Amino acid sequence: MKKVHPDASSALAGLLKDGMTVMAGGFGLCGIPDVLIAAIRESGAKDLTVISNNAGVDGIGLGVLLETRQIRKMISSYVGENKLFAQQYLAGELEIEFNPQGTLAERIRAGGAGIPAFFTKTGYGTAIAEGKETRQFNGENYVMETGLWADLAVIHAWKGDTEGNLVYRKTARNFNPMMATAATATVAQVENLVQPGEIDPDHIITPGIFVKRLIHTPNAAKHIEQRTVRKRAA
Amino acid sequence: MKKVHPDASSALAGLLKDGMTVMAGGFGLCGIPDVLIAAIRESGAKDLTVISNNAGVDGIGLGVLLETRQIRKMISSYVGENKLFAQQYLAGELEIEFNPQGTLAERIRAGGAGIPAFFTKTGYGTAIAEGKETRQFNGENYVMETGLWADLAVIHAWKGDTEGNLVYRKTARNFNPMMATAATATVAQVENLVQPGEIDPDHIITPGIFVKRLIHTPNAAKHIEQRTVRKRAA
Amino acid sequence: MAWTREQMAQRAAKELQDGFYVNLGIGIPTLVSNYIPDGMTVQLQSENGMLGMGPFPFEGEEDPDLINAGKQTVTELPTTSFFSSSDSFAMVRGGHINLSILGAMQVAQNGDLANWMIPGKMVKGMGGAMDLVAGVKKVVVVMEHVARNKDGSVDAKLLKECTLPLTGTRVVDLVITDLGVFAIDKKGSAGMRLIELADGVSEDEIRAKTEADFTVDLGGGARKAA
Amino acid sequence: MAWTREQMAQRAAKELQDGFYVNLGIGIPTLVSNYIPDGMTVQLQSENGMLGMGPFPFEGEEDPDLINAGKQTVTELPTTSFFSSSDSFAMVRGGHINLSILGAMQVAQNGDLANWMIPGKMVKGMGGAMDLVAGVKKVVVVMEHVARNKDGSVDAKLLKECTLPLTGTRVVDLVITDLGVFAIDKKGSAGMRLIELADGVSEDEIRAKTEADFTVDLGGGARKAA
Repeated sequence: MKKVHPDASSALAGLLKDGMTVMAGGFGLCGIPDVLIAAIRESGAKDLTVISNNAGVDGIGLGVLLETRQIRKMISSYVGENKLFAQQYLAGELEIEFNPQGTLAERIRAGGAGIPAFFTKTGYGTAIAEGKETRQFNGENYVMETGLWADLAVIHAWKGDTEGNLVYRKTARNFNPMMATAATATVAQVENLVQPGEIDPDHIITPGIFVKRLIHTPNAAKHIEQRTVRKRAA
Repeated sequence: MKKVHPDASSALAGLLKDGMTVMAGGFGLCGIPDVLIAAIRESGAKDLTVISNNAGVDGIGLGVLLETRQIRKMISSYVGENKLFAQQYLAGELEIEFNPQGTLAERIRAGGAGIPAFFTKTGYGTAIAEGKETRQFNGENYVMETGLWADLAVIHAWKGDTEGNLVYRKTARNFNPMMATAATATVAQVENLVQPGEIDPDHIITPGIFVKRLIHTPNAAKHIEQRTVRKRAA
Repeated sequence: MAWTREQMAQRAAKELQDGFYVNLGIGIPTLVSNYIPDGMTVQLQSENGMLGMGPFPFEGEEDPDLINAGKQTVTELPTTSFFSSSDSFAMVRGGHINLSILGAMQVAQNGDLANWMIPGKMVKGMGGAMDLVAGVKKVVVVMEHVARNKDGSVDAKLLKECTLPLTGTRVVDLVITDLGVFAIDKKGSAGMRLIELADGVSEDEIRAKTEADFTVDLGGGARKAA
Repeated sequence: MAWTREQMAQRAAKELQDGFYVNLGIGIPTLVSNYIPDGMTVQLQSENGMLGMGPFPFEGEEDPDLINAGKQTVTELPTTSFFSSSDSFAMVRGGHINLSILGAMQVAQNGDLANWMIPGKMVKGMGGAMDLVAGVKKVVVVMEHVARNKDGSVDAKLLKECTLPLTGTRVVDLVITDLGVFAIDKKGSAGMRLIELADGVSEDEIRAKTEADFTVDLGGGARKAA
């Protein structure tokens, strides 16, 4: 079973179709699978439902799929940084389902863990709970939320071996590990490709079982949304 | 906030009382917090409900709390290796609540994650589901299981820093990380005690927030339940 | 004289305790990290997957893989750990974070909070706010006492009931504004109490700018107001 | 001539496919790892928190921190990863494991499985068995065709309905006994089919030792039996 593919198009071959549901890792522009997203753009697959915490910014990340109007619906927690998103949404061309960030993360984790539904306090008594079952446990109110599953997950990792074992770097981990577990096929882009045994098995965050294919993207661009610095003491 | 204590008795001081619920990490005799268990024995705390995958073997692990009849009830998935357990159970001195191993693991994870209940396929249509709510999702049958929380969790880790950040070694990880998250107070015994910054922050499995106190146990005995070997080629 | 943003942050810092794990929202709450008392150890959580958040990096040392929940570049500390979003919100939802300090559009006298959307305006999303207010043990709001509209009029933000869509119900424990400090009995029926006045601010001024019912308990016994 | 334990394990190994992730129970299922065809890559999962399980260690190289779900000392491979029990069963319950091979006391013609307790005897617990049969995509049972009692009598183990407490309902896809192989339509209504006979075993012998209803489909068309 050869999991490593030479490029993003090859890694996504046969996995894309119109109307499918795609999970895309990343938080803001940190740890996003931009090379794989670019290949989805090239494929022209449309009417996509995309599950991702954010929608990228104009021209970067999922922003490039908004430009080509390939996304029909987003399931996200925050989409504030994308002007094109606002335009398309206000024009009725784009649907959005907001999930609280922790609920979104847990719904994805639940989907991957074979849990069809769970209860959470988050959002009780708010618009998010409308139409959802609520219930008391020990006198506290909870909302029932359901697991999420996608046809495809595209994720970004710091290092991966040819078996698909992955590790992440700093806050670029975010949604990537859960998404890897919650899709019929998971494709990873890794900054560093190594041989099995080169990653300490105690350090592996995503075991290879969750990764169907991977590509080596040593030169993928990284973007900073809010460059904040402090002055050096004189 | 000094988390490191000189010994197990000091680390457990003020945290033990009769009738309390204690989670104890480990699978079989692998990764068990035996030094902390010995201190619970010394304390004499009784009528304990103990949540642990197994019950140790005679004289090792939780077995030492059976000898002193400090355990009133076990919540476990498998207790086959302990003769004293069988004796006390058949004499009606000990209560047992069996949970499927994965359900037990997830109930603990849920307790620590603020999830009061979740649905699982495991055990549907079996004695485990009796008296529990069942429900269909997408035509499949599921059982509702509830989160678990303990007054105290005692766990074992390979390495910890003084902030309480922990890493585990090989299959000695098992139930320890979830239990760390699901108790009012978590006390860890670590084989190696280091300073903050000595563990790569990408490798930490249990962040310090979950660990109230820890002790350094460099010489804790390790036991093998089933010593299986293969022959070297001649 | 009302409190400045810095003074509000200083007041919020009094809610910190040694050994606390704290989540700070963007805006004034972020400033609180400048007022952690010497000798006190406080670890900051960033809900995108980091515990033990350090200050902004020196120029030239920004790392695109190291950001906070506001997408700002930050640094790590010796105590830092990284984890996934699901592990991060398990930490939040499970009640492991001691204190959340965040901004608000409206707070009701029963502890209801609104800070994520204004009907008719483009909705950006709630991010992690609903999870934080539902899960964190103690929730402190830091905000201007009133909202100033473009036409110069002002709207009360401390209300009998929130008029904006809620972020959480009965979630706020303490409100720090530029005019004073209010404690809220979010789980019980004792409602809201004015417990401190900013320097030079009178009860009358606060009463005039507050729609919510509140009692007054400025170090002495409680008195009924509004 | 019925199959030996080794032959049953060999037959079970035919269910492996390249790239499969597999969980093997104790007993005969463990032997299956000896018959993974050359050139085929199969990773073994151990539900106590390990993927990529290697063989038993050489004497003197046993590591107390490295055991399988049967508490036996094992070794790691270059492909190995370690994880917690909750992550391990998320993998199991989430349907990520391709194949589970395990033993049984009884199997019913609808796929019900009993393998964890005998009323009146000391109950040891189900361990991970209920999770494995509920979560893994394909479940293969390897067992003796009948149970031999101490008094020399035999009891059928392939039944119309299990009489022992269940481990799972409608979970078994394939049963390999010392006498033959049965496929079960666990989600549908087609019941159980005899699809292979062990060398020298007759349909009549199997019929005599099987309480369950089954059809016969030995490479040709299906025939009704029992």
